[in-house]
Amino acid sequence: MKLKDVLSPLRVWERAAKKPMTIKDPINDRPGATNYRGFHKNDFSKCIGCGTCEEICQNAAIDLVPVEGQETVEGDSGLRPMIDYGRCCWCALCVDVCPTGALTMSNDYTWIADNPEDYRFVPGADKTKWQESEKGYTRSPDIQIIDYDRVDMQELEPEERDKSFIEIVKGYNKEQAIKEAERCLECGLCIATCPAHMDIPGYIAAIRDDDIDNALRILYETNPMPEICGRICTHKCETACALHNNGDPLAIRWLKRYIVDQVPADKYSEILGTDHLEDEVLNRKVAIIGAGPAGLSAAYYLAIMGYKTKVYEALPGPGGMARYGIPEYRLPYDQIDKDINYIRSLGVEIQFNTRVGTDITLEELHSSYDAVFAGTGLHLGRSTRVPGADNKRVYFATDLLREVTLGNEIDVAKNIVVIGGGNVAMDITRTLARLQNQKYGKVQILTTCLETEDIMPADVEEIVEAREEKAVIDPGWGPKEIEIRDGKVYGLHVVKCLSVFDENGRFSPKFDEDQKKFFKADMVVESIGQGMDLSYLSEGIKSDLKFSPRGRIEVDDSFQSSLQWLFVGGDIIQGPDVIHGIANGYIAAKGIDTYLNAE
Amino acid sequence: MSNLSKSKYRGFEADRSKYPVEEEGKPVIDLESHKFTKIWQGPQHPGVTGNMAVELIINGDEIVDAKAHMGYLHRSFEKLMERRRYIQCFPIVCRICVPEPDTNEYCVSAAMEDLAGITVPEKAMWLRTLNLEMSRVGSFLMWIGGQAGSLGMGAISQWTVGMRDYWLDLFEEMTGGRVYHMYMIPGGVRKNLPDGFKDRARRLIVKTRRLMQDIDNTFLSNAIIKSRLQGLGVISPEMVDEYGIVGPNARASGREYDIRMNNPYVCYDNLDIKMITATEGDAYARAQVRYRELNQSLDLVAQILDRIPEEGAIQAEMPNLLHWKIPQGQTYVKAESTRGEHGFYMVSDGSEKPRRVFARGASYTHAISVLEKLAVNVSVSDLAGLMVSLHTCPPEIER
Amino acid sequence: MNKKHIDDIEKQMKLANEGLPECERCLFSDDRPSSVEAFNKYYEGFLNWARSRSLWMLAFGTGCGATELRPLMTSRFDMARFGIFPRPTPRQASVFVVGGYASIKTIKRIIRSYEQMQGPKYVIALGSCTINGGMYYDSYNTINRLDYYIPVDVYIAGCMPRPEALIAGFNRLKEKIRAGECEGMNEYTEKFDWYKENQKQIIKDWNMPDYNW
Amino acid sequence: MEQLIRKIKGMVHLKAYRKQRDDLYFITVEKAQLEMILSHLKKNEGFTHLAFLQAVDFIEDSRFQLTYMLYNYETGVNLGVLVLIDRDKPEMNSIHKLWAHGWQYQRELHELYGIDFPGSPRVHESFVLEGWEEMPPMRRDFDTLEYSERTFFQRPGRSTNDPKEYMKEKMYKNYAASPRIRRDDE
Repeated sequence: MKLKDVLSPLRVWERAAKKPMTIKDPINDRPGATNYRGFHKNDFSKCIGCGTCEEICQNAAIDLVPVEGQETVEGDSGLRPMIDYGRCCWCALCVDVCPTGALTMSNDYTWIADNPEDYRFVPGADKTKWQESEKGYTRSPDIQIIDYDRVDMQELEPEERDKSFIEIVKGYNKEQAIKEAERCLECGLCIATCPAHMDIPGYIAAIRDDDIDNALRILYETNPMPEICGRICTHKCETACALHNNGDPLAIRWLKRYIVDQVPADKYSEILGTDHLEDEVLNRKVAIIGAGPAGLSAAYYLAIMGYKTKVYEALPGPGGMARYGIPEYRLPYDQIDKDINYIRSLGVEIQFNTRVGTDITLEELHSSYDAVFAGTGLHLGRSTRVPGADNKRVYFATDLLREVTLGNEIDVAKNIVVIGGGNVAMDITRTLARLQNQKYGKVQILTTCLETEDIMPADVEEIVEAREEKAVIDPGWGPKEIEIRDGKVYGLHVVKCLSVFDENGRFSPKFDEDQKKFFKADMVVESIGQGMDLSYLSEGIKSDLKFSPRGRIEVDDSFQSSLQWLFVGGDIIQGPDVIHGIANGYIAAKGIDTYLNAE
Repeated sequence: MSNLSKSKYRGFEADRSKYPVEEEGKPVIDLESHKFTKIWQGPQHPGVTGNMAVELIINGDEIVDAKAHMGYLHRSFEKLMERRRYIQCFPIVCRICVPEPDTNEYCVSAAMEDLAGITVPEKAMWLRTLNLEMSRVGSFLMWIGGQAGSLGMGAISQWTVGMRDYWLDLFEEMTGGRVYHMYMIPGGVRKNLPDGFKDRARRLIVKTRRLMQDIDNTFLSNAIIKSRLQGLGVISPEMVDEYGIVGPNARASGREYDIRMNNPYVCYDNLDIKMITATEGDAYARAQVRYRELNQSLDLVAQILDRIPEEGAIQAEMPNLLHWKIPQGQTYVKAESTRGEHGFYMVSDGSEKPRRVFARGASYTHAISVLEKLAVNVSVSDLAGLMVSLHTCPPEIER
Repeated sequence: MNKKHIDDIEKQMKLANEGLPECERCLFSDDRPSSVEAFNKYYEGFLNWARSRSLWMLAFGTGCGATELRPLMTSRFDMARFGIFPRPTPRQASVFVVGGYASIKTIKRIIRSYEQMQGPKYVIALGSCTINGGMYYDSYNTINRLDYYIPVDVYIAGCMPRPEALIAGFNRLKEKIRAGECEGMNEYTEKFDWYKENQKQIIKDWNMPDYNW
Repeated sequence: MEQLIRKIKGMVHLKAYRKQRDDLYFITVEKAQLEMILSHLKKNEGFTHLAFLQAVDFIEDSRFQLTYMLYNYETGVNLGVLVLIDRDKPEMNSIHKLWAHGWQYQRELHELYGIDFPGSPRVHESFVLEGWEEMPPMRRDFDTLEYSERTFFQRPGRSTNDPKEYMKEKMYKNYAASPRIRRDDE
């Protein structure tokens, strides 16, 4: 033992004179750090009740509960997370995973209670002293727990596609599809938004597990036209996608397309278990007017329920608007045929070139069939009714698109103006651009519409692609007059459109007459909406049917009209889009089944 | 070298005639003879490290047989992880070792990354290194307090645990958590450094160095401490392999094994770091090794602070971690905690959940096999000091 | 002492120390616990005030929560100035801080330590694990609700609660003691059979006496 | 390392070999040859450190995989020696004579997996559990959540809603699934 060792501890006596480390009032002097993972906060204006927090919580601490004042609407389940502080471990994975950024944490950390039942609360709904706290943990923008970036879809380059009608979108391959499917949070918010209420998380999970057969089965539960939907569906589901709040929504449409593209047509009946359907045919017959999505959807479900169905179609091909209203580069005809041939293989008979009302009357159908479903669609164009709109070089988009599909020659002008801002307007713009390219080798087409670009109803990608194909899009103008010189179209006068809708959301455009513009053109195409053609209804039937004030046929929940044997669905009731048509057909088929069995 | 040869037990020879020796060197103890007393040290006892127990058979003051009892903290993390998704595993593993949770986080994240073939961005690597090294500082500080406290020197734990609290403040700023940081998410880390963090950390290093001087004066150079620790619990170099001893315990016996140098992980190969060893192998040598390592850790933290890149990603490109599937395979990832080799063995069967995760706690053998061997012939009053000097951590043993 | 009385005692003894070897029976009490009534309202009020001022805590680190007790004990938070002081043995302690999760092996020791503490005694439960199982809710070796095994006076939320939250918890305990609401010990004696039943349901090898005092 | 693997191949029947990283290799050997190869690796090849011995339950194949993780201080290489044993009657030779802490792992494995190591000291003593009456808990077929719910009291009063079902109930209650087509799992 050295003396030094005995003395050296004495050297720290100087510490006695130092300021102690002790904190005087720890509870109040030490708030949690700015970044501290304290108690939870929830911003109800952002929360959509998707339940991803519940899904990731490894302690099963989170329940989703209904909260007063939170309505269930499309894209918001109305449920809110309730957190059990008898489970929570403050790992903040729920905060990091929250796709909307609603769930955060405060820097508060003291909660004392005598009763253990108290430790359960709904952040945001229950009054807590930390709900308004500004500090606390939030998700760092530099990290991702869920994948906000969509797998890019391969498309043809503008140079490759602007002359031909080859399909633009190439579709996912297996690797890409699985990667995209893995992004799904499985919250299921999209199901309520989809008009057909398809089990979207179900088939996406099947893709993830690489079980295409099961995925196809899930698709056909409510949608017999997945090839069509997988290409041209308006994909409202993607706007409801939880990922949409902070990044790219899941490519639900492309994934659906991936499923059906994987299955060869001859495997369908085996996978779906419809190869022995003929044995069970009932002795009841249903007539369907119109081989469009609504009619064929009804026909499909009636057929698998065992009814004999026959479809009457005025045009020479099946598909309705899907074939005659949508250009081939978006929806190739062989894909339409793939869906429809499968439906026909179930015993659905389609009689083409037969217009009900002229070739056969509705009364005749009524007398020879037990029920009739009419899905006749919107095939008439609507006019702007501006001066000069009655010129023969002013066309309706629907007519032109039909002519293109029928293979008829169109007299494409060198300089064209399209009026309209919806997807149909983009379709006709891009179709005519291709025809111009084929005929003249250059594109000179301009599209204008009332809406400014941010509220244009067309899909953003459609607008972008149209521009890539060298079409000019100049939105925000109201058509004033089509100038006619010597009986020929000379151009379109437009004025600035200030607003399209009034305060109540009704269509009532306001113009600034001083801001004018003139688009020179020798051909004008109007694409501002479509009208229905109800000429097949005879006067007797019309007088028996009930119509809504806006001229639509009134139907009940199962699309049964006031004439019990007549069911009506599709674009003439809801929409217009393909998925509403399919959903209507499906519900109507079940309605017909109920109606016929109730007799 | 026998336990007794060099120790303060000089002059004291156990009377072996009282208990005939069996062939394997273990005494035959007949409790009925009333020559021996059986006592329990723990689990409710101030002289055990954490929640564990040692069943002692003593003759007078001398321990003649010891049996360690574990399982008071068994929560079965491994079973729980088998029913959790990969991403859900990372928040629970830090609970495996309370004073130094980050090593667990690092190992489990790194094991997943190794199996899934993910490369972590450089900045995230540096932040992980910083986090790991800071947690070593915290754990060492707590250990010094424990070692001094176990010898009845309460003042030092007042200083070091208080100092550790300042380090926890830094953790709180950096990660959002005080004790459990849950910082190293698979693929990277969760947060960037807050503003002004580096300056505060540098100031704290200076402050800690000053404290280290005091600790040297009062603890390592203290005649009482020296006389109590020297010769206590001697681990011979042969024992190191035999008993799988790792970390400072092995290094104090001359074994040059420090994973930061032998198998460099994160950014340790870019740092100026030296192997610290001693030869005596007793509790005092272990204390010295730990003291020097703590100094070196402070030095490393300073180095890391200088070298963290300002810019860069903190997380690799990751898939949706909710449905993260890791390809089939198995791996073993290890890191140097303050107690030695801390490793995770992970087996994946290609599904969303791990097939098997095993956490090799660094003190797995220290607290049982080694303690049971070293405790024999030690005085009861020194057992607490011996246990702390092995730096055992029960929760990482039984998990 | 009449015969009936002796019979009663024998009956109770059997219940109490069933399973113990004969030589160890004498080491344990054979009396059922009984409730303690307040002697006088004002005197009890004074006692409660005094009790709240000196809380001696049992230094039994049962789980993670014990880690935050160390900063609390040492200079930075210095709980001694609030009248709280760690004691190494249950006989001297009045507050039991259950630090989070309790495994089966530990809950057995918690029960024994709790029963050995002198009354009046109080229990503070830390963290999620004692409330509803916490992150080990699905573990086969940890209990989910502490209040089924011993009476708990104050719960502190957190995983684990910080030292400041612990101080706030102790403050709440003091308030409760002063208000005379901390009757955990009497509750335990009144519902003794219910507690024992719960305890024996999870502790499969009940090789300890029923009465641990 | 390649050289060592070739050497081992010459000595024993090597069922599988895998390189995970530059410093981590796995070899699978026959059960009967395990002790021999371990003692060779320890005595002659410098793999003196046994990092751990653990088991993996491959219930589908009715096998336990035992992993002996060795480490060589000189080369800095971890070598995992794997051996598959029968799950129904699991038994393995003890290695406590090679490494003095081997018994500790073997005792743990006996408790948590029910693998017997005849001759290993204190192997039948309980390690972390006390009074355990069920099957060894780390086996895959032991359901820990079910056991916890059965044994420990859960705090009642919790209920949750699936957003999918809840929205259906609120928004399109009558929209039933297709009548004829059924999914696999139904």
